[in-house]
Formats: sequence, C-alpha cells, structure tokens
Amino acid sequence: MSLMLICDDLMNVNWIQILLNSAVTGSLYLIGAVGLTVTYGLSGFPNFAHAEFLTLGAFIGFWIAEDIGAPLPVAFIVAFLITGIISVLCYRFIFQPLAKKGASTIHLMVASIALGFIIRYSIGAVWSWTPMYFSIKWPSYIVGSVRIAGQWSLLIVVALVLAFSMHLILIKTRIGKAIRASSSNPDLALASGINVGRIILITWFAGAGLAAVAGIFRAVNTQIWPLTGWDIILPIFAVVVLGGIGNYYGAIAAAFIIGLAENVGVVFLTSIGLSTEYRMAIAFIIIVITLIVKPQGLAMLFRRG
Amino acid sequence: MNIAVYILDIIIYIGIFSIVAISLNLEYGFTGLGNFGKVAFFLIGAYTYAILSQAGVPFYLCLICGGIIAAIGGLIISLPALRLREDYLAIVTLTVGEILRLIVKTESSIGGGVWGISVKRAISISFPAGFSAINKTVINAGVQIVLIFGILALCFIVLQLLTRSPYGRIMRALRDNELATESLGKSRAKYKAQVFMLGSAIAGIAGGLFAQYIRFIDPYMFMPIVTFTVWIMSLVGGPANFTGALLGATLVQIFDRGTNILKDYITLPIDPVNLQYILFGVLIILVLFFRPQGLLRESKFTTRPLKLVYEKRRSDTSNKKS
Amino acid sequence: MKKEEAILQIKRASKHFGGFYAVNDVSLEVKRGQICGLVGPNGSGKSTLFNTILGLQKPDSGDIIFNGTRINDAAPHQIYNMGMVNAFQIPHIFPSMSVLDNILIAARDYPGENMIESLFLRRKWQEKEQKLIEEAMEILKFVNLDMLGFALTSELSGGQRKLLEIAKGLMAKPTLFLLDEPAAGVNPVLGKKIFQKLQELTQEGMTFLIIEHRLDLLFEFASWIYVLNKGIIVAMGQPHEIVDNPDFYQAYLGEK
Amino acid sequence: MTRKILLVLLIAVLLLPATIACSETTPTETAPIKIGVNLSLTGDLGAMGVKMLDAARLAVKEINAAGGVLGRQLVLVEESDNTDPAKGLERTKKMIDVDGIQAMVGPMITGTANSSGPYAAENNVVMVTPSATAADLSNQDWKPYLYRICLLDDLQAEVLANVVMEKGYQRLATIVQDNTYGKGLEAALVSSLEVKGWTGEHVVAVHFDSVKKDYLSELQQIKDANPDVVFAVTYADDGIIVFKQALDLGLDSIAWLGCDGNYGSGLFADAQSAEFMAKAFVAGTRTVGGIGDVTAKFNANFEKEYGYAPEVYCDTTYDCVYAIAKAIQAAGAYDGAKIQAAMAGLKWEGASGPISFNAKGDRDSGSFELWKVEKDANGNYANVRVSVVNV
Amino acid sequence: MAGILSTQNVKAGYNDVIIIHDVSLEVACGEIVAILGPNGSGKSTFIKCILGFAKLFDGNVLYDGNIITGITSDKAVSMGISYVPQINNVFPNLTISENLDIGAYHRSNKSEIKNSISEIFDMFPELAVKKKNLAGNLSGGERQMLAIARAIMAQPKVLLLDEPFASLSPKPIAVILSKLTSIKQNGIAIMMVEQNVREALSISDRGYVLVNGSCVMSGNSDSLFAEEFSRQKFLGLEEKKFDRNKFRVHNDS
Repeated sequence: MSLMLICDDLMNVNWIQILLNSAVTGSLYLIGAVGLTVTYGLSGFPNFAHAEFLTLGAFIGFWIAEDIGAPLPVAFIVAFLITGIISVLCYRFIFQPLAKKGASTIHLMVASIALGFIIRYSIGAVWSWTPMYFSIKWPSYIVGSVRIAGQWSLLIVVALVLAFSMHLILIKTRIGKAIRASSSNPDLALASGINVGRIILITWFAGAGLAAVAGIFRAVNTQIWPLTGWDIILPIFAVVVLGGIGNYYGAIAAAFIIGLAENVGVVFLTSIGLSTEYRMAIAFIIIVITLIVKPQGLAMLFRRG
Repeated sequence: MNIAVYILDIIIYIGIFSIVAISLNLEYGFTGLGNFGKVAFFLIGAYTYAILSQAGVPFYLCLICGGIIAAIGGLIISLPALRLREDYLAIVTLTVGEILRLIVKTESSIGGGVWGISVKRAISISFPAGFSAINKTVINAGVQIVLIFGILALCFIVLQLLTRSPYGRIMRALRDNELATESLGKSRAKYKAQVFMLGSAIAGIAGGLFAQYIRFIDPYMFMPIVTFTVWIMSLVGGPANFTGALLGATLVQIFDRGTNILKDYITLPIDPVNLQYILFGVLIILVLFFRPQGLLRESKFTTRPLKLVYEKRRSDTSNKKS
Repeated sequence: MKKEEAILQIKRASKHFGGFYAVNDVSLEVKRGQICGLVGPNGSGKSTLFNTILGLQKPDSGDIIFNGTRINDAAPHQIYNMGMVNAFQIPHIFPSMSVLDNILIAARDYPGENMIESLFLRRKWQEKEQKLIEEAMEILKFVNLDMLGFALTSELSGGQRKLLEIAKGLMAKPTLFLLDEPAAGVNPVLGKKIFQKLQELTQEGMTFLIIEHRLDLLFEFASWIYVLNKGIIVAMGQPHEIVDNPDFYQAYLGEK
Repeated sequence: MTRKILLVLLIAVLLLPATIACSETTPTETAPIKIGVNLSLTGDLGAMGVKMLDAARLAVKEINAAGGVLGRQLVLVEESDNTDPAKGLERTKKMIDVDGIQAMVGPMITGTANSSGPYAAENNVVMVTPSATAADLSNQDWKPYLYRICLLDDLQAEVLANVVMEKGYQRLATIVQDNTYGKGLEAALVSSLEVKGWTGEHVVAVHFDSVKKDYLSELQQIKDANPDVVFAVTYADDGIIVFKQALDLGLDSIAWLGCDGNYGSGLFADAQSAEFMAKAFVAGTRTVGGIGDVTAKFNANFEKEYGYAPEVYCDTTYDCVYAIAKAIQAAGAYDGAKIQAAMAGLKWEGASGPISFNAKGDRDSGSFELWKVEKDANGNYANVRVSVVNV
Repeated sequence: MAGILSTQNVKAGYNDVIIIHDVSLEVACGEIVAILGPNGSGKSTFIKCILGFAKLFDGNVLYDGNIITGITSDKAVSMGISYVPQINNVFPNLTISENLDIGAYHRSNKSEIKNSISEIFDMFPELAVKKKNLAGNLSGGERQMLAIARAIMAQPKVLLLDEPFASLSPKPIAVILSKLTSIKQNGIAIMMVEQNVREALSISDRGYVLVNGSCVMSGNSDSLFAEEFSRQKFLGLEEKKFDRNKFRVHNDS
C-alpha cells in the first residue's frame, strides 16, 4: 500500500475515540499493574501469580454481585479484602519462607508460576471454565463523535482516583512514606525502625486487592473465566517493566503509553496491511526493548516513585 | 487394545522432551541461564523441519537445519539479552517466545498460519499388504524410538562430555559467580552465547523430531505451557544433572498420562484436568521447598582426571590405615 | 631477570564519577620482583585504581602500561591472559565446586576451555589437566589447603577462602599479581604467613601490588609504598621513609 | 548411581502398564461398547466443548435407553485436547491404544483432526467430527477415516454471499477469529463473492485473537472504514464481547452478518450483546434440521436434561454419536474398518437435518437457516428463523 | 558516669569470620565518644553488631542498664538508639522532609513531630532551604547532615555514627563538627566511628583506638590527642622497627 493511501487511511480515523479507548485500556492496566510493580520492587521477583489475583478478584466480585446480589461497590470491597488476604497468606507461607531458605530469583519466579497454576485451576474446578458475564447493563453516551460506555467512565474515574489517592498515600501518609522508603533503601529503612517485613506484607495485600479491582473491571468489560487475569498479564508486565520496576509514577505513565501504543498500533497495523493480531506483539516488543536498552524504564523520569 | 503401543508412545514423548529438558539443564542447571523461551527454539526447529521436509529435503538435513536455525535464533536473542539480570532474561525470553508464536500464527505464508502444516515422518516404511495395523504401528514406533533415542543418546553423551571437561567447569563457574569467572580470564559473553546457542540447537532438533512424530504442527502447540512443562521436568529431576532431566521427563510424562488414564477408573470430585495442574503446582512448590536441587544432585567431579586423582588418593589413605 | 624494569606503569591516570575524581592524575610504577604496597584511608581511590588497572573500569585519561603494552582498552579477560591477575578482598569463589576445580579454572592457556577441543581432543586436555592438577596440588600445599582439595568450596572457612583466592591467582602463573587486602579477615598469624609466602614468590620473579590495611604486615614486607588520599598520591617511598612522612599521617589521621 | 536411576526409570515405565493392565477387564461380547469423544473441554474453546459433550452424552443415554447397539450398551471415553492439537493426538492414541475404541466423536478442532487423522487411519479408527469445517481436510490421504457431520465452510459462505448480493451491499468489512474457523469462512465468503461477480469492495479485514477480549480499537477501525455490511465470525464467548463493545461504539447502524458460531442463546447471556444482535444483525447462517421432529425433540430433551438450550454444534455432536451407532449396527460388529465402510451408506434425518455423505466422507446435504435475533414480549431475546436454504 | 550504652567483651564479625575481639566500651549521656582506628580495624563492624547488622558471637550489649544483646533494629530505634550508616544513609527517592518523617517513623504525636522538624531546620538551615528536594540530588556534606538529622528525628538517647566525615572535604566536615557539638548539648550521647583522628578527637570527650579488632588505647580525648608521638600506634605500627637497610632496590629512586 502506498504512503498516500496510508495517510488517507489515517485521516479517516476517529482519533478522539482511539484516545478514549487508549485511556480505557491504560486505566485497566494501571490498576492491574500497581500492585505488581510495588511487590516486584520490594520482594525482588516477578510474581506471575499476580494474574491469578486478578482472576480470583473477578470471581469473588462476580460471586458477591451476581450470586448473592449485593451492589457492585460491595463486590469491589469484598473482592479487594479477600484477594488481599489470600495474597498475604501466599507470600507469608510460600514466598517468604522460600526467600529465607535462600531461593534464587528464578526459583521464586517458578514458585509464582506454580502458585498461579494452583489458583487458576482451583478456580476452574470451583467455577468451571465456562465464561460468565455480569448482568449489569451499562448506559452508553454520545459526546460529539465519541461514544462512552458507562463502565468505561467508571473505570477511568476509578483509575484516576486510584492514581491520585495512591499519590496522596505515598506522599502524605506514614505508611506510604514507609513503603517508598523501603523500596528506596531497604537497609536504611530497617535501621530507621521501619518493620520492612510488615511493609512488604501490606504491599502484597493492597497490590492483590487492586488486582482484584482490575479483575472485576476486566470481567465487567469482557467476560469472566479462569484465564481472565492470564489473558492480560503480559501487557501488565509491559507496564511494570516500562515504568521501571517498583516505580509507581513510572507505572502510571507506562500504563497510558501502552494503552495508547496498543490502540494506535491497531490503526497503524491495519493501515500498513498487517494483521491486527500483532496488537499483542506491541506490548511484548515494548517489554523486550525496554529490558534490553534501558532496564530502569521510565523510572529515571520519576525518581520520586 | 494395545497398551504396549501406548507405552511406546509415552517412551517416545519421554525421549523428545528429555532432549528439550537436557538442553534446559545445560543452560539453566549448569550455566545459570534462566531461559523461559524454550518453546521458541522448539518451535523454530519444528517449523524448519516441516517446511524443509515439504520441499523434499532429507530428514537428517531438516533436523540439522532446524538445529542450526534455532542456534542462530539463540545467538540473536543472546547477544543483547545475556547481560541482563536473571529475572529480566526470563521475562525477555518468555516474551520472545510469544512474539515468535504470534508471527507463525499470523503469517500463513510461513507455515500455514492457523491452518498448520502437515509433516512427513522422518523414516516411512512401506509395508507389504496384509500387515496388521498393530504391527505397522509397533514397527513405526520402534523406528521412532531408535531415531529419537539415538539422538537423545548423542546429545546426552556430548553434553555429558562437555560438562565433564574444562569447558563444563567454566559453565559451572559462570553459574556460581559471573564476575569472578570474567576476572579469571574467561569472556562470559562468549561462553554464555555459546551455551545458549548449543542449548537452542538441541531444543531445535527436538522440535524437528516432535514435528515429524506428530506429523502435523500448528501454532497452538507452542504455548508457554510447553516451556513450563520442561521447567518442571528439569527442576524435579535435578537441573544440574542430565540423568535428572531424563528422570524428570519420565516422571512428568508418567504423571500426566497416568492421571489421565486413572481418571477413567476413579471418580473424582473435581475435574481431572484441573486436578492435574493443581498437583503440578503443588509438586513444584514442594520440590522448591524440600529439594531445591532436584531429585538428582550435581556430579561432584568436573573432569575424569580429577576423579582419578580422588580415587587414587582415597585408596592411598585406606591402604595406609590397613 | 632485570629487576629494575617496571612491569606496570601508570601515567597520569584519572577516573571520575560525575564530578567526583576517584583517581586524580595518578602516576606510579611497579618494578619486577617487587612487593609494592598501596595504602590510604577508606574512599581514597585504591579500589577504583585497581579496577582501572584490571580493565573493570576504563580510565578517563592517562595510560596504563603493562609489560610494555598499553592496556587501557583491553577487556578484563584479555588482561588476565596477559599475565596480570588479582585476588579480591572478598574471595570470589565458586561455591558449588571443589577447591581443586576453583583453582584449575584459573589456569591460563588451557586447551580444554574451547568447546570443540574439550569434546574432540580429550586426550590432549586430559594430559594437560593431569599436569595442572599436580601444579594445583603444589599450590594447595603451598597455602596449606592440600587436605581440602576435594572439599566443596562452600564448606571452607573465611580464612581458607582467602587462601584459596590467592591460590587461584598463583595458578595462573602471573607476572603481576594484584591483591586487595590479603590479610583482612584472617587471624594475625595466618596474615603474616601469607605475606611470607608472597615474599618467597618474589624470588621466583613474581611481582605484587597489594592494598592492605594491616599496615604492620605490609610495611614489614613491602619494598615500596604508595600512599593515596582523595585520589592523589600524597607520599611514596620505602616503608621506613613512609613511617617518617607527615603526609602519610595526614592522610590517615586527618588534616591538621 | 546413574545405573540405579536408570533402573528406577525402567521400573517406573514398566509399572505403568501393569497398573493399567490390572484394572482392565477383558472385553466380551456383552461388555459395553466404548466410543471415544475428543473435544476441547478446557483452553480457548473449552466452554463450547463442554456443551457439545453434553449433547454427546444425551445421545448415548437415548441410544442405551432404546436397547443400545447390537445388544450392547454404549459408553463414552471422554477426552479433552485442551485446544492443543499435540495433546489431541496424544488423547486419540490413548483412546485407541488403551481403551481400544474403534470410532470416536471428534475431533472438535481442525488442528486436532489434522494431527490425529493419520494415526486413526493407520489403526482403522473412524473419526466423526461435529465441527471441523475447514475445506482443506477433504484432501488429506487419511480422509476416508474422517466423516463430517458439519457442513463445510464453502457451503455456508455461498449462502452468505447470496445475502450480500441480494441486499446489494458494496462495502464489506470482516471481523473474524484468527483461527481456521474465522479465517476459513472469511476466505470462503470472499472467493464465493468473487465467483458470483460481486462488484463491491472488501474494505477492511480484522483478525482478532479470541484471547485478547478487548476489541474496541479493532471495531473502531471497522467503523472508520465506513462499511455497509460487517461479517462477523465468532463463537459465543468472544462474540459477546465483540457485540457488546460494538454496541458501545455505536456500530449497530451498520448491517451485520453472522454465522453458525454466533447462533444461540449463549450470546444473550450478556444483555448488551443481545441488544446489539437484535438491532444490527440482518442475517446469520447455520445448519438446521429441515422438516421432521428430530430437531424439535433434540432441543426439548437437551433443555430438559441440562437446563439450557443447545448451542452451536450441539446438534451435530449429537448426530455424530448416532452416526457411529448406526454404522456399528449396519456393520454388525464394533470394528473400525467395517464401520468406516458402513458409514458411507448412511442416510438419515438427524437433529441437524438430513444427513448423508459424499464420496469424500463430507456431508453433502443439509439445510442452512437464515436467522435473526428478536426480542419477545417478555423482553427475552431469541433467534428467529428467516428462511431455510437447501444445499 | 553511668554509661547509657555499653558493650561487654563483644566478639563480632560476619558469617564465620570474627573481626572484633573482646571489646568493652561505653558511652554516657551527653558525651561524644570516638572510636578510632585505621581502616580494616573493625570499627564499623563493631557499631553494626550493636544493632544486629553484623553477627554477635559473644558478649553483651547494655542499654540503660538492661541487656539488649541481639535486639532488632526497629526495636532499638524505638528504645532510643539511632544509627547513621556510612554509605547509603539517606533515601535518595524521598525529599528531605520525607527523609525526616521517616526518621520519626515510630513516633505518633504529630504536633511534636512538627516541632522536631522545625527544630531540625533551625539547626540545619542548609536543609530547610532545600526541603522539597530529593535527597538523591544533595551534595555529600548535605547528605551527611540529612542522615544525621534523620537519625535525630527519632529522638534518640544515643546516636551511632559510622564515619560521618568519610570522603567529605574540609568545609562540610567543619560544619558537621559544629552540628554534632550542638546535638551533644541537647543531651544526646554520640558514639562515632571515625578514621579522621584529629577531627574526631577535636569534639569528642573520650576515645578508643581499635587496631585489628582489639582495643589498644583508650582515654580522654586530650590525652589521646597529646600522644601525638604515638601516632604510629594509631596505625598499629608502634612496635615495628623497619630495617632501613633491608631494601636496596629503591636506594637510587
């Protein structure tokens, strides 16, 4: 296809809609990635079972909202709490003892993959592999040339509120400062009287809780089944890696960059005649290039994270 | 009903996956390279074999080419990736595997895309009329076993010799302490790239063997789960021991097939497929907790002369005592 | 052997990190067959200087000349193979291997370390290895580790590891041996023994450049001392000269 | 040490058959007949496979209630390929070698048909697939041992092409699953249109990964290309997401065409998806049972048994079991080669319509239904028949 | 003088290496004690073993009359022992104010903390100007000040400093010296490890000299300072008689 035609194609695109879609994708990735990046930074290994925390949260939320019939906010809160507690138990009884025994990063990573198997297939055994759907019907609005669905606006609002409140927590509160201090200089944090072990448990709790929230959003937007989390774990890893491992502000920027890259990528892929299937590859290539060229990712821009 | 035939199939699978597992043992167990993209090289080998054999290239050349192209792929990945931290290397290799699978899936001109590609057996025997189906299957399986276990034995011996040589000593040293190895005058970039290429080549050959045994390949066969399975084999059997890789491959295959057969005879409260993976997860965590070095340990001796000196010394001391 | 000849020359070498000069315009010479000491308080740039010599860091300016060759741009493994080896302050051991393996790997010009040769020329490297094992045993005897040849390195005590680190360096038959605090972390008696051994080795033409905080030991055995402070050589001379040099005390005990 | 380990390995390998052999009972003339089922019960297509398995079980139950086959009861050996053709072959081998089946329902996916085909043919085991529609399978040399109850892609594509021609659409967009099913139907439709002399343009082709489950930008692409008709190839699970997101983006103003994969109440599990389909779909295709009450009876029994309406390929799976039962009856023995021979001559009215096979073992007769989605007075959505086309 | 913090015959080191042999010393309220010695003498190891960062093989640590051997660092901080490591002693990704907040981590009274911060800023006006800056961007002297300020935020009774003057130029050293004096005036005991003997002794009340892991000298600072002639002793060179004729190699150089 000639360049003229490509340009022509790109002119016809509803870019504002694409930007909105990117914000939706990015918001989901952000909520999913925050916990992973913080625990990765503090505990020092990539927790692949994070995907299963998304799934688990989604199923708990579904159970509360659909089977019990509680309102959605209750589902969010209960899913947050239960997933957080399970995550803490996993850390306390699997990863922490392994790390104390001197397990290598690779061993911890393999253990997290194994834990992922256990949770994923346990969910499969309990809830079956048949996808399920939230019955909530969301309104859809038209603003100019852009269409916004109710769940998207909620997702974006939650992501923004999360981003901002996390910022406040990290900057203003005692615990937030302790988290940043622990990831900035663990030894000194210990010498300053911070119980770093407890801080790590708290981040595992909150991180998995947020993963649960992301899982529910993913489920509301699409469907719920045992692979709900695994389906998007690699883009979430892309966010973590691009943002700089352990860097919260980097993760915010990276989430929206990757959301944008994926959605704009679809436009470019079709306009140059490639399959939109390579959309998945965009996030993958970002991972590979970031780790090889600049492993600290965007963290250098956000030193305060 | 021919359970014997099924056993032959299990043995062939054990053979193929042992080859992949020993290549992982070479990379991870001996050299400390955490390659989570094993399936990528397996895929390269399988597709190279499939495409070349369709073009009428003899099977041994297909296998060798599969190995060579996988080695080149390994080199391309290893050049930038091998200086990475171990968890970064793991994520990069895992991701590269997925990118590669996405490419063969999307580009139907490479290997049929989603439609897959049929592959001819390496050695096909024309049977005279009147041969029973069972006999044909058994003979074919026998040929496969000879082929696959021949190559497995070759890889095993070569790697065993390699790791029990000064070269193997450098590999272990790299695993234990990269910086110290470099400061002892060994270029770690060179050795790591060589090991990664060799490991990838072996995985590629295994991919070719797999393709010709299955006789059909498509992108859905090369999911990350293949890599994880190989890791389970390696970790359970003993990462720094090639016999351990064989043991691991055997145990995992028997576990996999055994539970699948058992489910027909035992009524379980939960779905057997789910149970299987849950048990796999539990198994790995238990191994990491209680036997992190795997069932079989690393050999004490790096080379034969060392072993001889050790034995001589032991017999000397015992002679003195008596 | 010409003892007067300088085996290592550093000409006006500098190395800075950001705006901080860790090594600032340092020139020094190590003569063949000498034990040369490098002392200075913490943070004076000794380790950076060592790293620069060993090729682990590139100097920003100046020349490093080893045996008449400029080695500024050589990789660490190349420098090693030219005959300059080092022993780290914290022993860099290979814990999963035996003591003998740890030493054998340090040998230079070993044919079996090539993949092809180690596979196909087995007789060749095995013969060589037998000789190397004998040499290694000699060295182990020299550092009193001969009974532990087949022990796993992870089972060694701190002092034994230190000796092993030195033994590794000796296995490479170096012409110049850089030691970073050989006596740190070992008991005083053993520390003295180590230095005695090193002195024996100078008789065979080996040259040593040593960082050591056990000044009593170093000054007893070294024939020439450089005092480094804040990246600059502030004093040099024979130990008895250094002991009388106020600059030396100023470096160590602070400004007046 | 090494020798000990090898010994252990050997014993382990030998122990396995022993345990199996112990639990085996020798087959007799009155023992149940074991029929294999090879579907995808987990993995990408797991949700669909589980429902198809229900249909197979229903058929077995009915046949056994009516006295079985040759006086023997039928038993299903249920295996899953996890949507992985390599696993599929392994499972096929297990059923053939361990369970001694001579005929099996499946494979469900084209990939497993390709991987399992040669082995089944070598062992004279008949495979009857409910859903592997790829045209390419007909040309394989092991094909005589694969019979297909499903109608092939190109037949369905022809029906769809007719709709496009009749309605006079000029700008075609396609959004299809990136697998043999989606790409196969898309290619068949485009070539069928070409044959029929269509003058329009295929403005955009989107191949989506059914795992991605977020298709906003893909749909936006379609919207921006400004087509007048969109052809979707999805199954229920991904279809729901495509359609609900299409509704979110306002794509219901364009005419949509569907296929057998997105037929069925599964798509109405999500209210927005149902609403979209009711608004946008001008037509979809699927194979149907023509006249006769076999279909109605199947639908009723299925719903009664499992509490949900049968979905796509449930009827063909059901017919697969009947095909095998009838062939065994006709062959007079449970023997693969004989069943294979008997199968060719079968002709009956199944739940999916009149069934008979051409020389290649593909179904040569059947009816396609054109369907729409409508909302009834109670606010429930349902598929409604527009017309039936016989091919 | 009752020691607020003292050690009795401690043996300490890392892994299985003993670096400190039988060292007993003490620091009293409102006193600065300098622990001197050449590098490698085990000074840092000694200070680390008090808080469990190095391994304590034998002996006891007493705080306020109680045995606190083997205490964890977070407990030690809340009891009133603050520690300033030699390197990595600030949180580079946190601002100055946040570093100070972390220093007050175990305190709960917010208004008191606020008061402390303003006191700190009074004492360290250099930090007050840059309170929103990231600690990672500070100069060496400023970092050291921040590290000390952070430690004081915990309202310690004893402050342990590990080489506060290392790799600083004379000017910041002078500033920090004056700050330490004012800290002492607030009644905080300071135990400081230092190899810059003159600077350390200029403000300390007493001093101990460690050589090769053992205490070779102790006394009040003036007397130690007066022993200028024994400077060789500081470096463990006192009994060595270097044979001037032993080396002929360099006679010409």
